[in-house]
Amino acid sequence: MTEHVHAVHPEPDMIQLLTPEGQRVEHPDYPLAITDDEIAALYRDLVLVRRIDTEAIALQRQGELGLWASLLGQEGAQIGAGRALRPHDMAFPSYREHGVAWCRDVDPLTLLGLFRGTNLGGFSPYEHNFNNYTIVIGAQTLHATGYAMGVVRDGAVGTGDPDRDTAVLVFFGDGASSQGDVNESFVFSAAGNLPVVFFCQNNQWAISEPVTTQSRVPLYQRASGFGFPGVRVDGNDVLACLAVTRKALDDARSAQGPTLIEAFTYRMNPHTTNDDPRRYRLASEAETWKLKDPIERVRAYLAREAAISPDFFASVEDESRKLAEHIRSASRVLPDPGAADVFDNVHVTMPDELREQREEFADFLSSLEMSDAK
Amino acid sequence: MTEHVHAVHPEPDMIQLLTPEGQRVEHPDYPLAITDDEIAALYRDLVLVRRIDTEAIALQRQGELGLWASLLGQEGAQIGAGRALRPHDMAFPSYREHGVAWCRDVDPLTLLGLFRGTNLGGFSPYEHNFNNYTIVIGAQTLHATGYAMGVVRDGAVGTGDPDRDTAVLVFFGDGASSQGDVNESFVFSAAGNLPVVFFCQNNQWAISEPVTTQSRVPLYQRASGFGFPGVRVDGNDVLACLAVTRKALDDARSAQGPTLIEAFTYRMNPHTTNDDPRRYRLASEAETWKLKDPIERVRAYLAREAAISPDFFASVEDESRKLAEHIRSASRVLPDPGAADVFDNVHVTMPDELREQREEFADFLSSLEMSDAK
Amino acid sequence: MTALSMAKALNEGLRKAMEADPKVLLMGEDIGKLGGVFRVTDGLQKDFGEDRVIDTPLAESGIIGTAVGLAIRGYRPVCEIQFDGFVFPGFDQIVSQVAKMHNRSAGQVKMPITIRIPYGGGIGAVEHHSESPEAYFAHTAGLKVVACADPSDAYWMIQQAIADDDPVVFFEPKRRYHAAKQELADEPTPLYSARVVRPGSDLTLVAYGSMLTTALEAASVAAEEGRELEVIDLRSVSPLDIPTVLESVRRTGRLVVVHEAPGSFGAGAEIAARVQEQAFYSLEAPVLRVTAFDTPYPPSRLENEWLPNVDRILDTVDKSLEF
Amino acid sequence: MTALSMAKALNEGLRKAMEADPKVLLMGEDIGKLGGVFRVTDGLQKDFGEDRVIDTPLAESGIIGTAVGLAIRGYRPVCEIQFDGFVFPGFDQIVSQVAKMHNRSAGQVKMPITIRIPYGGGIGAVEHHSESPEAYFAHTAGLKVVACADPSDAYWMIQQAIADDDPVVFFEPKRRYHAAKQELADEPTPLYSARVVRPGSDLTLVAYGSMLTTALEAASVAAEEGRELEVIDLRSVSPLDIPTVLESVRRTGRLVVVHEAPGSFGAGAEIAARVQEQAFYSLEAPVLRVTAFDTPYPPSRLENEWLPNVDRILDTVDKSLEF
Ligand SMILES: Cc1ncc(C[n+]2csc(CCOP(=O)(O)OP(=O)(O)O)c2C)c(N)n1
Ligand SMILES: Cc1ncc(C[n+]2csc(CCOP(=O)(O)OP(=O)(O)O)c2C)c(N)n1
Ligand SMILES: [Mg+2]
Ligand SMILES: [Mg+2]
Repeated sequence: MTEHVHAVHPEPDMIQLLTPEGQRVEHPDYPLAITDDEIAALYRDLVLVRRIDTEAIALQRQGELGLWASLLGQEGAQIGAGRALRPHDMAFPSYREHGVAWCRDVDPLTLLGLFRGTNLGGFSPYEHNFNNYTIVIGAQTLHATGYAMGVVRDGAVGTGDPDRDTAVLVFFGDGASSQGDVNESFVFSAAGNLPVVFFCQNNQWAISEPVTTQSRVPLYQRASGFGFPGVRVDGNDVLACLAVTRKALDDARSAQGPTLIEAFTYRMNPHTTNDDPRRYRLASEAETWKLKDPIERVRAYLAREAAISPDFFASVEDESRKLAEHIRSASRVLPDPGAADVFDNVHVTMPDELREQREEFADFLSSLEMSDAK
Repeated sequence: MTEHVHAVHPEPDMIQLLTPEGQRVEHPDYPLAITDDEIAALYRDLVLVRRIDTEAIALQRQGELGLWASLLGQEGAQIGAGRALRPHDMAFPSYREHGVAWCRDVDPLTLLGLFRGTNLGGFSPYEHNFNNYTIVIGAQTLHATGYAMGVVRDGAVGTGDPDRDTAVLVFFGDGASSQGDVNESFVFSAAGNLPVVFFCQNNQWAISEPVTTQSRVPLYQRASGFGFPGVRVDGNDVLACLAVTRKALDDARSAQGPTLIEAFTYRMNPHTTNDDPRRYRLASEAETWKLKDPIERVRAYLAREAAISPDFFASVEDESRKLAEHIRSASRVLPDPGAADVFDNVHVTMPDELREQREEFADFLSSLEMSDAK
Repeated sequence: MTALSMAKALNEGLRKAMEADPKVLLMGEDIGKLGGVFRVTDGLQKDFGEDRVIDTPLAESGIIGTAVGLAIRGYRPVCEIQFDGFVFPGFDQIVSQVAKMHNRSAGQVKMPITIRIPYGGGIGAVEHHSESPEAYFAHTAGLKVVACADPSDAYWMIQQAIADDDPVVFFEPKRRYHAAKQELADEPTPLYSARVVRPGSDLTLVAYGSMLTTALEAASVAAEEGRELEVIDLRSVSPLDIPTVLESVRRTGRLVVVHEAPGSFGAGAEIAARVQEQAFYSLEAPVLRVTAFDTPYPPSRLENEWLPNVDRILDTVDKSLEF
Repeated sequence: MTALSMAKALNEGLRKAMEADPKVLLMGEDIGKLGGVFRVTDGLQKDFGEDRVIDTPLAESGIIGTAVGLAIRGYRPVCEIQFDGFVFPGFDQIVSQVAKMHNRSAGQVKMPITIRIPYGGGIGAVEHHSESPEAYFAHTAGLKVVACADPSDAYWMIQQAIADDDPVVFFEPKRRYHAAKQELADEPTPLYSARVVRPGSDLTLVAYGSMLTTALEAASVAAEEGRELEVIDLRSVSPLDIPTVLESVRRTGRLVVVHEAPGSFGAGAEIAARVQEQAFYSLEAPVLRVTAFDTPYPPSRLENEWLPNVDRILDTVDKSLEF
């Protein structure tokens, strides 16, 4: 495989292992032993999560979802990071990490409830070691940090036992880097030398604000001032994201402490389906980034240089279509919430006064049903 | 004067211009043109603010103050920084900057009200361009940053006019460096290239927590990750603090943006008069730091190498005694607050409902006076 | 004069305030080119420049904290909090600095800061985008808290809030931003006064912000059934214009308070407490409240049922009248 | 058994909780070697180690936010906020995460977090060290809010709060930390129940936390003048044990609520609102409140006058009785 590797490297401070043209490049610090079959599996991930995204946007247009936060353009970052996790590692997403959810085996439909307005997340973080989405910008970085404190107290770092040593991976955006919470999580993680990896998807925009509104220096540099390493990776290069995240997670598990990864990528779509980016950015910007598409480069590599079965692309396409159908049909029958969903999980032990309100609300809901039935 | 300057430099990353033994050293980046008379004036400042501190502690012991936060050991940092300010610069203290207040010509008695419990600060920040003390850790760093935004909007930076260009200097501690607000102020200041200088007195302790609880790397390094320079200065060296702060303020005024200064010093006294440091640190630590006393080195320099009048030390001593007497007698007659002080400044325009409460309270106070009079 | 939506009326009000005083600045997330996620600041950066309409870094404590510094320097910052649920990272600066600085400095420093919060639900949003946090601010001495309910009032109230030398937390009912348009009144009502919006004799209905429309709807339905409800738009949650409420209650003998926030420890409690104290013998029934339940804001598919609505208001009105 | 101060009783309660469950952790500023500025955690780091008694960096949002993560990992963090006024930098994590995570996850994640807040005034402190912010938390769905009033209750309540799978904001009246000592009761009272501390027939006096002692003092004085006040220790501010209050009010016909926090939009308002609703015909006078005024906490030289005190309680009791 080494004959495919070229030594070109466009941006000196950005780790890249696969060029936009689909050429493997090597980086001394991030050797990546990966087979073509494994690359093909990543390709499948990339295509399928993009399809989930496409379907969700369509569902939103049809009024089936209230909102959707698209990951278009960020598939490489998310699949690279997500596939670097081991099952017992824990991941904390913000609200756009549908690709990471995919890598954690979270059913895409599970994600839709929040956007459809039938629940607020509603799943168990323990089932797939993937926390519920967090909407308050940056808050989850502290949760990840605290979780990592727990990991340390459980004696689950630095033992050398791969089934025991545990890392925590937390996602946030370029905008989030300005929040106090994110910086406090850097403080706590550095001071405690915690097994947490901060994965910042710098998609160049926080809604309408370019990253320059947040920082005048590359975001990965933030870490050094807190006393831990930061690295910028080509966020559209799934291989580089995989290699860089894997190393950071390894470091975390072996008690080397935190790492900040800045995945340099681009939000190709509006911030959410509510947004109108024509107000604040030029379409030409997206055109430029399209040339760096995270999927195209893997396809180019596979098509040109890998020994994969001839019907591979067609079979992924087929799988993608089936996934889309599944999402379309199943999402429409997502159960609407009832009184129980509103009251039963406010507390573990429901106070009497709330129980009375619950009854009142249930009565009201059934009175509506009765008048509907009339 | 250059014959006094030696090239020894104990800690490579810490700016020092006067050794603990009282020897001038030179630093290529921080040349300091200063006369012996000016150094003598700094000596006077140092002695007098230490005396204010001593008196305040005594007043607290006598029950005249509820509390006092001692600056002992930090005089060099505060006088150096304070004397670097120009009159129209603005300073934002936390709660320990009695030395900076002194440099701003704030009457020491003005500071006592807060600690005596007769007011909450109670002075005008405009009179001496020195804000009221801020007790919530780190909050004032954002105020300074916002003030600097205003300075920029007033066109008062980078004009080259020394009477117009304005810098902002804000004080905080090593513990404060962990607060979200402080890091957000770094974000805003860097992104806006604001004329603000962050002066962190790293006195090694945040109450009982050593600075290692907050950070595993030197605090001055924090700045670089936000995109502006950080520098560590010997905080017990008034000359170095003066030179380094002067340069940073000059940079700010000439639109070069923010600087973080870490003044490496030591809190010689308990955190406040309420604190008991025997619980958490060894007395020997203070003994070591005593050898680096900020006043002794200036006295040694002046006594050994400067041409000052023979009765200089005695006259400072005399002035110091008079200041102490003034504080002692005047503090006891600080006016107690009345109903007006509680209600009249809650709002600029008092709502009717509050006016009624004010009357009720005034009646209650006078009923007490009446029963006292009985 | 043409009729304006509430969003447009606020936009015009902000424009007027900026024209009237060069010290007025707007600051917040996405308020520049985007014009805010609700377009309330649409076009203002273009017209007043980036120095006066500031897209800040994404940090609410930073927004409020720098506004405090700007106020000390003599500016009048108007901070936009993008959604109600995102005011909390800035809560410390609001409660401990904005509310207290004037008092701390013995009146020497003014804090003419307006904090605009698009609040409340009913727009099908996700978590943290539909909160009604007014009671937290009303319970904080040093702050004034108001809510506009219609475009004309929004236009005037935002100007009055900005002109006030005291800090004002300004709640904008986001679900009314693009609802009914209205012509602007020629004159403002005093900012801290309640106003009788619909006279009636059988019962007093007090509401503010988003709930005023709902209360008026309920009153219309009740009128069809022969019950005349007097509807009061509270406008200011703190200070409370209790005299206006009392005057009405002394006539009607009955009071129902409506708000979107959960009921317990909400603004309705204070109104009930004061009215029962000051009009004890006038009340023919206890003061009743129609509020959201004491739960986090629900998934949006249930919000219309969870929020106070005409049905629940009418039920409660019946309860009061039948007491 | 020897009598303990409240600080020592809390210390013993924390020790018991840590012994009972290895997942219980303490975290906060200066709680290790120093034992907290009030010595409530004295000796615990020595006995349980630095991994279980954690001196955190100086950042309250960080303390609460990492506690959330620890709870997700299965721990039971007990966070100490050094002083009431410093809870606000952590307010967002409390209101948007601690209070909502269980609900967000449809009950899959528990948040057994206890947030200890030494609160209230009367100790001659400087600004931000004497606040009573309980109403903010009581108005937040998903949180439980309690306050202890005497050493024995403190000992038991802190253990009950830590054992509760729900998040509890635990208010400790700091001015009672080193006041009267008391022997520990053998059994706890249920955590969310109010308790009649002094029976009486003429009027019901409800208080909690620091004000219980003051209310009892007032009741003693009143007794000398022949008025029998029934004193109820509320204990839990949210949920409210209104049944116990109602039972009393139905007997006495009069209610006065006392708390340290400013009155407007405070906890007393909710109690008044519920009682007038649920005991309308039992009340012979309006529910009255004795609270601090609607101002920031004053300079400490005036705190004793500004805070509710025996004189003001008795004045209000008179007002109620004479109504
Ligand atoms: C505390 C807070 N403030 C504001 C918002 C509103 N908001 C939602 S997403 C967003 C921009 C986030 O940008 P970034 O962190 O770069 O993430 P991205 O959306 O680009 O993935 C904002 C301001 C929020 N969710 N939370
Ligand atoms: C937000 C907040 N949390 C906690 C405190 C209590 N407190 C007062 S001073 C202090 C330590 C501050 O340490 P540092 O920043 O190093 O300043 P120093 O006191 O050493 O000058 C703490 C925790 C506070 N004032 N504000
Ligand atoms: Mg982004
Ligand atoms: Mg310190």
